[in-house]
Amino acid sequence: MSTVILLTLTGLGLAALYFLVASGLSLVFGLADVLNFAHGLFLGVGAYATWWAAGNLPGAGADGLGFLVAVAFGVLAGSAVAVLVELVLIRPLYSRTIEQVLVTVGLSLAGVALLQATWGADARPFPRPGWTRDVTSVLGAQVPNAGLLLIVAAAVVLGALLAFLRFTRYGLIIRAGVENREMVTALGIDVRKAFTLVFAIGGAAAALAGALGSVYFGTVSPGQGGSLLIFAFIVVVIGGMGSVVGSAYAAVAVGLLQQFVNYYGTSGLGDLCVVGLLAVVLLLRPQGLAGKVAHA
Amino acid sequence: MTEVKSAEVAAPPAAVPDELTPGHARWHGLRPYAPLVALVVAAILPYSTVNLPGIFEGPLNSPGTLQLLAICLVFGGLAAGYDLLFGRTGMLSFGHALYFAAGVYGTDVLVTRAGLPLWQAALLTVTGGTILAALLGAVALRTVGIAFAMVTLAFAQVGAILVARDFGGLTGGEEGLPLDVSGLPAALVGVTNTVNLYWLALAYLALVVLVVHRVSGSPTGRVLAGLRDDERRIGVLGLDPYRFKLVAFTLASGLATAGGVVYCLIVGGASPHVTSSELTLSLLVMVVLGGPGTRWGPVLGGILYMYLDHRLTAFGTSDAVNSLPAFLSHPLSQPLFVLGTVFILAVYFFPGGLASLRTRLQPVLTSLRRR
Amino acid sequence: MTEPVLSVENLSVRIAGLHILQGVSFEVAPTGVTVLLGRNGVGKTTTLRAIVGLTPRNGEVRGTVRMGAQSLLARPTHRLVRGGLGYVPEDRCVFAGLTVTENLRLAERRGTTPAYDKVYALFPELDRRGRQRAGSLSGGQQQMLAIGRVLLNDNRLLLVDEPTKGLAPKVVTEVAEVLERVAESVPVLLVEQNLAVVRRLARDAVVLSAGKVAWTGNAQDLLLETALTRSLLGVGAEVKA
Amino acid sequence: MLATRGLTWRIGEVAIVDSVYLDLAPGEFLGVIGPNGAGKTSLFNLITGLRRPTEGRILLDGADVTELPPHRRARLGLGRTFQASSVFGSLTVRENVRLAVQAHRGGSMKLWRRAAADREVAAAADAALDRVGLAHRGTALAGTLAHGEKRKLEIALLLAGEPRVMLLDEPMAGVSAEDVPELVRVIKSLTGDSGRSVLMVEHHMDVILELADRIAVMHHGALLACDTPDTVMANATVQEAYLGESL
Amino acid sequence: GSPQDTASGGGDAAPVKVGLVYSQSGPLASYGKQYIEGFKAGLDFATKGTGKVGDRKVELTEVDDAGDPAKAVSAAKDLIGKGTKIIAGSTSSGVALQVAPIAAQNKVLFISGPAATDAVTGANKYTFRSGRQSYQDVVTAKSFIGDAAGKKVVVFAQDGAFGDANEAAVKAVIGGAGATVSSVRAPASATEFTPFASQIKAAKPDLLFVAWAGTTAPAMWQTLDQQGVLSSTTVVTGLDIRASWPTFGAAGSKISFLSHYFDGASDTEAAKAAKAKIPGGTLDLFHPDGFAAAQMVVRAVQEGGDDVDKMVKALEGWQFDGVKGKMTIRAEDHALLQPMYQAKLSGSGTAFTASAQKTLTGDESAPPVAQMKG
Ligand SMILES: Nc1ncnc2c1ncn2[C@@H]1O[C@H](COP(=O)(O)OP(=O)(O)OP(=O)(O)O)[C@@H](O)[C@H]1O
Ligand SMILES: Nc1ncnc2c1ncn2[C@@H]1O[C@H](COP(=O)(O)OP(=O)(O)OP(=O)(O)O)[C@@H](O)[C@H]1O
Ligand SMILES: [Mg+2]
Ligand SMILES: [Mg+2]
Repeated sequence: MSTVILLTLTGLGLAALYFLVASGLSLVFGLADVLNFAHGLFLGVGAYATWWAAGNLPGAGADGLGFLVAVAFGVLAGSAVAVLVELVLIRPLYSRTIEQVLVTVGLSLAGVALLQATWGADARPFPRPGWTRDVTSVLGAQVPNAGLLLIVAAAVVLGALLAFLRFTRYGLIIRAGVENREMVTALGIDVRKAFTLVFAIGGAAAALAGALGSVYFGTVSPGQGGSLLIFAFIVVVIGGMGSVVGSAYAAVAVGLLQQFVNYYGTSGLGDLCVVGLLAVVLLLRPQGLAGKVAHA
Repeated sequence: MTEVKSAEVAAPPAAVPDELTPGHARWHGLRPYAPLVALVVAAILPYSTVNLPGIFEGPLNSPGTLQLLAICLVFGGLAAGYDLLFGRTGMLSFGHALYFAAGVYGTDVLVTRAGLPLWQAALLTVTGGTILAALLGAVALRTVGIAFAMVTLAFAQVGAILVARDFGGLTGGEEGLPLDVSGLPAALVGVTNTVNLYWLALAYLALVVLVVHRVSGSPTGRVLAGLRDDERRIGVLGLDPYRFKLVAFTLASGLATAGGVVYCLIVGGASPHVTSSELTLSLLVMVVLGGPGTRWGPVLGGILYMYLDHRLTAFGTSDAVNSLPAFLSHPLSQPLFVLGTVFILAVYFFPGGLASLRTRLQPVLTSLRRR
Repeated sequence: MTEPVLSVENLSVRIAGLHILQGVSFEVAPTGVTVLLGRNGVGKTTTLRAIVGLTPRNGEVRGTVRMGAQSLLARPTHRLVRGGLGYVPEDRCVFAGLTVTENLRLAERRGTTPAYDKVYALFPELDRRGRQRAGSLSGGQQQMLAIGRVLLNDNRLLLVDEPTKGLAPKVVTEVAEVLERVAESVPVLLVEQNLAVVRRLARDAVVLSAGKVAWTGNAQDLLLETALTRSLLGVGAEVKA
Repeated sequence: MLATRGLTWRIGEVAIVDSVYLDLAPGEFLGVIGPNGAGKTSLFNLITGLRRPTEGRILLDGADVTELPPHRRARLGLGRTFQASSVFGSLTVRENVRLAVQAHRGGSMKLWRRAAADREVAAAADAALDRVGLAHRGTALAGTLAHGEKRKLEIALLLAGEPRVMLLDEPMAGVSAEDVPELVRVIKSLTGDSGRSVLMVEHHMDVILELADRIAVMHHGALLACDTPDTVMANATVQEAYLGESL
Repeated sequence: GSPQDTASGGGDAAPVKVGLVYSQSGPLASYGKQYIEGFKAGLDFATKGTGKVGDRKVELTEVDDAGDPAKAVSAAKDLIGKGTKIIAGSTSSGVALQVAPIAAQNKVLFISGPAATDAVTGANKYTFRSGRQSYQDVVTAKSFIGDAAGKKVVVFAQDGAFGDANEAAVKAVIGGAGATVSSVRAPASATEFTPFASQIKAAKPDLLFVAWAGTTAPAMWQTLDQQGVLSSTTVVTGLDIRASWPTFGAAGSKISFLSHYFDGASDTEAAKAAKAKIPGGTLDLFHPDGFAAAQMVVRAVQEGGDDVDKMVKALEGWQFDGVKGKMTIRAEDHALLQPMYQAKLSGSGTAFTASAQKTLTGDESAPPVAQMKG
């Protein structure tokens, strides 16, 4: 019994991590129609910026309030880089979808290499509050606190994104802009601002995922984002491109599936099952679980 | 506005296929023979001892240079084959690496583990790879757009996992599998015979270019070009889009498998690098770098990309880079950084790829001439 | 004559090396409908798009376009539209993935109260189909939505590109009525192929031919002179119908 | 020739096309009119197989084609144009038509032949272009055509397929007044010979009246009337629901 | 000239060309860095600071393979084509395995570097190794449980060849000594280790042998610690490079390490020389490999000149004093017998130190003799 609880809760922790990565990806893809391969870079920036802040930024540190400051700095940095990328690289290429994807591919190559050039290829210990290393006993299962932290963060992010889409006009503008930017401008709306905003939010979500993911792993390394990204892609697609809620469902499905199959089946089967799930979902419902575009 | 816009991939920034563009006027004089001339020049290149310092480590006929060129040529062919899907039919596959890897590992395993003679292994591999592509394509093509891209990615990922798992010690897992050369024709073994591998690669490239060219200019190619623009329309004209896409997919994948066979011989083994989705991404990069939907663009893109990929490691450790201040020399010593940056710049400043260089330079050239 | 609301001077547009407009000049009167006529492909749509600043990126625009004292060409489209330049595009361009209501909500401009009553009174269908995705609307319904979107706000000038294309005769009449009423308060620059509609609405006419202005003057005069319409538009007899 | 039997297409509760019985005789020209949103385009989509009906059958020459995919129906001689022009934008005008000719004549699955070498295809394509008056635009990219030209190209694509049953969805929409008579002539010439049947949606009443043998009126998905032009025009409901007071 | 023409090696006074193909970039760049530092120190040591063997200068050509066998093969062919008779390097096992056959086909000497795969041993007549192999790790691990008979041993390893080799070695070495060996395997890409930790815990082993490489290792250790695996049994694993020590965190002091090398593990002449020569003055895991490679190169040239077969003869059975102590190149399969260490980590934060508990001699940690393949 306690094994099942343990697997469920850690599986949810994994799901939360996937969701954090996928949410930004999904938002940017669903709203701005950019399949963002550079998302891993934003993730890395968030993680390294947090790591750097904890050691160097006055007021920031590895514990308590200082940690919050460090994470906030990381999130800001990720967001800033995302905005910069949007302004400089993506914006001039709007309506040229494929080229946008390609630029993000180039960026993911160059960006990760840059992180590696600056901080080396090896993993570095990540500053984190002591309690995140401990476990909480839930009905006999020793659940890592870092996993619980991820779950809470994912829930907050989900709520915030939904509120953004539902209660602001931006959701509408961006969805329309994806279809036909020109026409949105012709309605008197500065669509560029809205797109920059989406990137800022996507970057922030990615950076948060990077920072909290590093808390979970205990280390930060340049390639971290890339390996998470594949699963995040799978989550986004299973969930239905651009649906934030869909991504949440899909993340839970993928996280739990992986965890349970890895325990009860043989090694590596978990990954195969996830890929299989993707194929099956797409063949039965090519639009993904949640179907429609960003119907929050 | 179409109804299902959301899940569509925009067609690539396509060029009109050369083969279908009108204008006999363009085909005057020696132009038709240009590819042949290029082929002959490429074929006799190994007889040259010219030294191109900075571009190659040694003279043109040195094994190192020929080896590098051979790899570049294979990837030129691979990119041209991928373009049949991407540039000419508008299908975005993220799983092309799978069929290339099938070629590499198929040959290697059949030769090294099963001890088959090379020609049998090659034949079996290409047949097998093509059948695999037909089967997986038949399933994947039930989806379109990004969904198709993701299903192909998923299949390729399964391939990568299987190779990494190293079932029965067949693939060597992450360490890869060196090719057992004892049963290979002597002409393909040893550094002194690198030139034969070069010619093999050249032959492969020529084959792919010929096939892609012929197919694009054929009635089928016309349909593929139509599919890129409007699939529904093709159906209403009385043609089954699914069949044509499957043919293009299978053909391109078969060519990739053949490329894998050649690559396996050139490199003398298999390593899991070839199964990664990054390989497909770099194919995409090559095609776009060169110019999708054009005859020579993808070939040039593939060659250039691989050249940079190999040579940048030398560039990164060169004195010129090391003498720079740290904030420059560190990133520059990362080949991927340079490659990524070059690529971004290329997307920016050469939207039509290398192939568009000529038309973009035309105004400049004519104005120069006028002076 | 009073000051024109819009004056176009020597407008030239090149797209991808093609000289599509070659020095077009005309004025739009401050009241009523000015109609832009011409055969397929002469550059009517290109003219309207150049005015609102939507020429494609590989295009190049020369000349001057003024609304009052203000020069339009250098300003971004969304500013122009916020400044009261309404545009109904040729191919409707409703947002297929959005519902009808969402399409309308999007068109609301900050600072003004959207006139939903007016729009729903004109097109009750839009009210009824509020939750339907615009992409699944019929052609005519989409056209209504496209016009409705612009009428939500107050405008100083409306540019309308072939609004009756593909509409049922009854709706054509309705749209014509709507435009007629709209034109009482806002000047309209209209591109239209349906000469019956032109006859009913237009005060002034500008005829384009191969990227140049071939004729300007009173629209009714134009339609009365069969010889003129025949030479400019290639039609004569049918107009009488 | 073409018949529908109780053809129905529902989305949720709403019947977009509601139990339509249509019979199209060989050589007959049937005009379809009806208010915007009546379901005319949807009916075409059902007949050509782009959508699956929820109920009812579609018969072509007496054979049931309800379950066939679009391309199989096209092979049986069913051709159509689209309300929103859908041509192959990155191909030249001429290649567009050649593709259609080739699709019709078979031999599209030839990977090793030179397409350009097929003189018959080229000749047939040029003939079709000539017929709609687009011959001079042959080398232009279809995507850059002005709206009216695209409509003509649509018809050329249809012509190239030599269909026995043609479905025209508002071919005149957006065509400049000058070209309307010309296009009417083209369409008329299509039907004059060879017992070809036509189903045409059009809002230009004068065009319909000139061409159609019978007129079907659709309203809220259902067939309101299907009769000779005179009878239909005299029908009070049609007047009220569709024509309104004429301009 | 004909395409088969290649430049051939020069006369006696000509410099000795040595090609070093290793990772300067890519994921294993820091291993590569240690290797090359070690090599240069070793060359200095073996040539007594002259950089010359006899009157011939040793000319190094360094090529980056970025961890990609294809690039390494290209580089090797290029070097061979230019007359290089000695190639050393190979940071990763994949590279070593694919370069080895090239060496044999072209009859040049290949001295593999940090690559730990057992398959390099006995790969062919021309292939040697300057580092340790997985089997030696496992033998060292075995020394932690004393008498293996009746003990229960679990191997926790990642999927793939590295994991396979370790599992096989444990089965042979410890299982062969009478222990029952079972294994828990996980994908190398795994990010969440709770299921595996649970499986291990459920198995209640007397000894847990962990073979894990890569950036996910810290997360893996943390999970094993959190789930109480580390405190419930003896856990043995290989000690990685110094930079990774802090990532063990609190888990570090609960693990028994087998070690190939760490600073302070030995106090030989060579170690002192190496320490004095390398930047920073702190030795690390792969410095000895580079150092030994240089010693072997010098020996080969001294005895063999330009004749590769003579080089091979000169190396086979050669004993020398390396950084780690007495090293022996076993003639039958070219395994490099060398001392191995048991170690403990202590400290906290970023300051950790390793201390040697026990040293196994080269004979004690010798792998079984492999069949020479070619
Ligand atoms: N993006 C473009 N690239 C190349 N040519 C273009 C482009 N847009 C328009 N053209 C060309 O410019 C000319 C004028 O087009 P425009 O759409 O303005 O005509 P129009 O008068 O509105 O015709 P219609 O009555 O058919 O709508 C046409 O010949 C068209 O082919
Ligand atoms: N996928 C869909 N989902 C919901 N409603 C739809 C869908 N497709 C069509 N409709 C509705 O069905 C009705 C019929 O549409 P259709 O396009 O067939 O009309 P039409 O008769 O061709 O009109 P028009 O003359 O304006 O082109 C419309 O009310 C339309 O909104
Ligand atoms: Mg127009
Ligand atoms: Mg319709």
